[in-house]
Amino acid sequence: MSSTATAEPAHAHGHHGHEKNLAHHFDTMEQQFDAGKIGIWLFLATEVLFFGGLFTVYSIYRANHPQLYHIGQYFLTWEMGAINTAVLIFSSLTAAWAVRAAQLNQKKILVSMLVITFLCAATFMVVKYFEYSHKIHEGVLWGQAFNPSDAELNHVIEKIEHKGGDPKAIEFLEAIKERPVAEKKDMVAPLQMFFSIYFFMTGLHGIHVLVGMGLIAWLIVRASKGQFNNRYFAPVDSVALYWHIVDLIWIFLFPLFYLIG
Amino acid sequence: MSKHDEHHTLGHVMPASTLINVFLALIVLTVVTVAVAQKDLGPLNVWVALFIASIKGSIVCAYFMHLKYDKKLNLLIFGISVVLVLIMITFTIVDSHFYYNNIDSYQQSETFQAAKAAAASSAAK
Amino acid sequence: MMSLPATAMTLLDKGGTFWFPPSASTVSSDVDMVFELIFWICTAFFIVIMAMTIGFAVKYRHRPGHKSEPSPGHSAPLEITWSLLPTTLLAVIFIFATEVYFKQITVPPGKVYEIEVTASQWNWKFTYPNGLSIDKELHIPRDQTVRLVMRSLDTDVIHSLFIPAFRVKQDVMPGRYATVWFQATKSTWLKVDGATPKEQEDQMKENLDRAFNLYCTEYCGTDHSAMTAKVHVHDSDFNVWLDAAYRESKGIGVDPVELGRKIYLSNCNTCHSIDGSRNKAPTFKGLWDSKREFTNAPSVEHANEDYIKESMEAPQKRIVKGYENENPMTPQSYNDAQIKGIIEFIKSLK
Amino acid sequence: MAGEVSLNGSMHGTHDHVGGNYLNATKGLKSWLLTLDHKRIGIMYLVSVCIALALGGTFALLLRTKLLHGGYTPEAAAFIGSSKDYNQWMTLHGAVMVFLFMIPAIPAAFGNFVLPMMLGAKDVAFPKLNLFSYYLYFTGTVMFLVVLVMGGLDTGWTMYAPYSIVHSKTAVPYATLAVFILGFSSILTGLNFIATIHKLRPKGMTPFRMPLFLWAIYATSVIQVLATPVIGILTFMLFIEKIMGIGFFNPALGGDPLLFQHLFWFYSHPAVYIMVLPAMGVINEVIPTFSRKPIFGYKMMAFSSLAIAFIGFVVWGHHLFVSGQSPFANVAFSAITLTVAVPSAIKVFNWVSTMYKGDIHFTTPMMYALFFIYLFAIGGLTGIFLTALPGNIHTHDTYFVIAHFHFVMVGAVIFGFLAGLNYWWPKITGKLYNNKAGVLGSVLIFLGFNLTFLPQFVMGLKGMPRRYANYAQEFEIYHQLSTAGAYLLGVGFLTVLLYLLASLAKGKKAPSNPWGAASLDWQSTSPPHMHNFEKTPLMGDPYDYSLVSHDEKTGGYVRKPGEGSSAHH
Repeated sequence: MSSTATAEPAHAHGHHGHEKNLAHHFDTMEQQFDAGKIGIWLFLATEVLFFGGLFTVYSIYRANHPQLYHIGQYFLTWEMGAINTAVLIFSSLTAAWAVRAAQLNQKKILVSMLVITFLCAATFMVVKYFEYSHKIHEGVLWGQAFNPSDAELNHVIEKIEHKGGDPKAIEFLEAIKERPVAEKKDMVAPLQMFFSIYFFMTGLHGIHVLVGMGLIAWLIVRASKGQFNNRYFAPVDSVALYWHIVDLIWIFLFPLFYLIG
Repeated sequence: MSKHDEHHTLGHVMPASTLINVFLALIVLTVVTVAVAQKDLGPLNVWVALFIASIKGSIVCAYFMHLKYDKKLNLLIFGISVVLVLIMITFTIVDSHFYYNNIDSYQQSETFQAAKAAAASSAAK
Repeated sequence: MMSLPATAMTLLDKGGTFWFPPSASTVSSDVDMVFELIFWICTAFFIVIMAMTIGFAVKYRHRPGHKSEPSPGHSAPLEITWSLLPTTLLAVIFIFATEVYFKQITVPPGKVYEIEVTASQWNWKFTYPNGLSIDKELHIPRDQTVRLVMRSLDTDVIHSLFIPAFRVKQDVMPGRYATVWFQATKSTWLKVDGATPKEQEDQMKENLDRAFNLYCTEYCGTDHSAMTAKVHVHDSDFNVWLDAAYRESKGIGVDPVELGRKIYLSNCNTCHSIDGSRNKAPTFKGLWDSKREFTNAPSVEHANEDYIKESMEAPQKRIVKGYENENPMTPQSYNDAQIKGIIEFIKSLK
Repeated sequence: MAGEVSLNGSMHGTHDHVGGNYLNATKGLKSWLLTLDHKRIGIMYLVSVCIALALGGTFALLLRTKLLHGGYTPEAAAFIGSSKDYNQWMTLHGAVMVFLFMIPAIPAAFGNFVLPMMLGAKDVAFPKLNLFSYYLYFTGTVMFLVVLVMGGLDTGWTMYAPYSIVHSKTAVPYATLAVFILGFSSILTGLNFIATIHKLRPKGMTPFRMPLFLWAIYATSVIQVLATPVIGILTFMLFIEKIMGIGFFNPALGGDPLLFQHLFWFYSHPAVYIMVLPAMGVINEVIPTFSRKPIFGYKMMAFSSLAIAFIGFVVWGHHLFVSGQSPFANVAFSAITLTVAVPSAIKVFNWVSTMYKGDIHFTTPMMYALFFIYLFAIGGLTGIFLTALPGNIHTHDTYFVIAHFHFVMVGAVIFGFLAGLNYWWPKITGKLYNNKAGVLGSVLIFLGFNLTFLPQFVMGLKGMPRRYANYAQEFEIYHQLSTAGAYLLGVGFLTVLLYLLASLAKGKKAPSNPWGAASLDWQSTSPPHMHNFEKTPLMGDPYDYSLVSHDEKTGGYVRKPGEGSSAHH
């Protein structure tokens, strides 16, 4: 009859007492680890579709108003975006390294990798803060709030001229500069849309970075207490995967907003 | 039941050299994408940028996210999600190309301009 | 509004069947044929499925001594059959239906009569090439291609134009044009040339009963269900009517009281009475020069031209005491001649 | 044979120290509110969705009462409530039914309760996440109650822009937030089930030994995980739009309302299958059990569930045929949509064939299953009218559509839900109910349902638009029939409530396996042990009814040990 007993008896969870991180409804650590992996990958798939909705919005307006993305891009500082890209890629490296350290039972390296990742995330947010605060100050905002100051418009025009000139863009910016506020708003409607999308997408990405920082901080506390080892590091692995997807989305956001006109 | 080795590590351990190489490749590709963007390629701009970004994304998935060594199911899950996003974008873009003509002609029409002016004047009142 | 016997009569007149509304355009019979095709295929399938379900349920019902008998757990030929058979039939339906669809979206060659349509919360405004605008009433010539160029202001919402008798429907998205075409095959309009006002009133009622319905089918807010209109199809007299309607709207050669009565009959009589009885809104009888008391404004001693004009253009501004809870009147756009007509009509109802 | 007794029903196993069944193992409110047991979480969902059903049903009765009189007469307008009230009722009826009842009803309530037991697992993969997603659902529900207090909702459950973002003066931001939260609850449930089915299957439980209910739940979960994020981001955009005016969908700011519809239906069409597939799953269990025959064409059934789920992702455009979508997209979506009919037809034929040469017991769940075939046939076949473009143009946004989706979707969920409720009731509560009362309830609901929705097909075809607070005189007779049906439906639901409450109070004690089903869930005691199985369940073909035999002692059925339970490892 024992050959028919295929599932493990329900009451026997004490059997694995030595694997203290094994939940009662799993048979082995491998099973638990794989289940967790499927779980986190399914979550990442939802993240892809979550941002996918926004990428659709971006694509529709870009496909139908290419000229305004062209002008909108001049309002952004690509150097800032590039710095942030490098910072995020580096943090991805350290996050991946943290997983490796956990797998190899290297507690010190694990903690320091997590701390570096956290610092990178913080750097990213500081750069973001400078970008956002400048735009808010100059009235480069979303939707109806979009009302750029003349100083900002002059600055952008200068930038275009410095780059070799783009007569159409300059003409457009000069035109909205000279108009009274009420009329300016009407003219720049599609530019408003560019910044609505910009703020929405980078803002939502920023929220993901903040959430990631919270999760990494939690990992640092647990790691320094020595709670992870080569048999149990699923939280490190999951947070690292989450962090990579945050990086991955930025890899697409950076050229789509800052680089291509 | 527990036939496994007590000290056996779960999952695939990524060699340090691979991690560093991947990082360097990503940085190089970032430089390339910035450099290419300085040149105006017209409508190709978007596609080149997306192409490079996709390569970078694939590298991150394959190595940093261990997908290359992981259970194929996880790759399938992630792949389906990406395909669905592409379907969503393609269908809506193709469709919008047809109906955007109506919007443009509407916005250039006299009735629209007149209505706009009327709305503005009534708002002013 | 319509008495029951009259409804039954007009339904027969207009050729509605148990399933379908009247069929009155060049494509409506094609659409009905698509329906018939799908209907009979579906009925056949439905009968087979139900006969098997009921048959098996009765034949193999549990009773003392009855036991289930073994039968194959699956059968490839059977399963292939009931995959391929529906697939084939669906392909036939698709080809047939899509062909009709292309007919529906292709404007036939030849002269096209264009009417501009403005949809707004909660009104349909139809503007003819000669500049005539009429609310909630669409007049079209028979046997001629009519193309509606429709729009809704970008500060408004989505509406949808639906004329069941023509089997057409098209959403009107704010901020863009939408078009729809049809060619009516049945006329509904009888000439209004009665000698007495009573006869004329009866003829107008008759016309209203015979007219086709036009609905808004995209939910657009509080009075969505009141955003309806009537479609009048004219015989050869369309241009005569159009000319007369234009002159009338400008007040050329018409008695203002008569004009007012006509407007009253087509637009106001659902809510306002003229015999002093209480309806959804205050009666017109004795309104002129009377004292009006409001819930949201100081009262007016003598109702005059200005008051009536304002009530027509901004009905919510001053609400008469006792009518607070009724449905608000939909503001409509009237021209000066029409407003004068209503004023004179109300004056005449002392 | 002595072993059989401890295997089936009696409580004197060797492990009494672990506690009794899941209902009385621990006591107190806290033991329920903080439980990680999938069965208790399932019960919490069950109670919640029943309350949601009652709430949604109340709105339905209100709006049907309002529609008793028409004809644009003052009496009709003032009969009960104004147009404003009507718009609120129809919106709240739709929103409550869709988001609070139909989407979680079967997967979250029965899926949670029976999924691990059918697998032979001890719990779902992530029990804490499971409790968390219940509380997300609970929060979403509370948010909807807040919506009721904060001025209701009058946008239609679809919340189309620009009406919802610019014109509606009701509690749209709260509603969008509620949908956002409910969406996450749905995602996490689906995620949990997929991981459970992949990783917690014991060795003997191969994919093709899973009961088809699990295949249906699996397909549903795939949709929940992959489609729901899109409505999540959409409601989030709507929320931000409302408070910050970003203008994505506002034409006055250069936005595109049609884009809203694309994104909305990218989720909401697959959502239809989130509702229908689990209901089909329940029918997959009920029909074979009460026909005493293995399900016909098991593999076709399993794959057709997955096929429906995946085709469901690429058909959303058929909701936009008259919206101004391009003719190119219209024809493409029409063609793809027609293909959904094929796996659906396969399912119907397989259910009917399962009954062939069977031994059919007219129990309450079986009555619902038989009615389900009828409803699904009508609902599915009328769908073909809507997929054909000329048919859609004429019937779009009329009562024909209302009748169609009430048959195919609402009918499926309600009849599937009631079939499941009556089927698993003895397992969940340990009590038997009165079968005669059960059959009476099912007949009343069936008659009420038909009387409500059949007239709507006719008036829809004649041109009666949906969401109308008032209507032309010619439609009055159909509306009156429909309203009468709605009240009959209400009486049917009350009957069900009464006999189930009666069974709780003084129903006979249920044996482990009162129906003679062969899936693993029936090898546990009724109600189940807190760890699901006292003794390792015996794997086997879930539809092999020769594995169970009637047991005079308990009045139920017992599993024959050994037979057919070959475990390959």
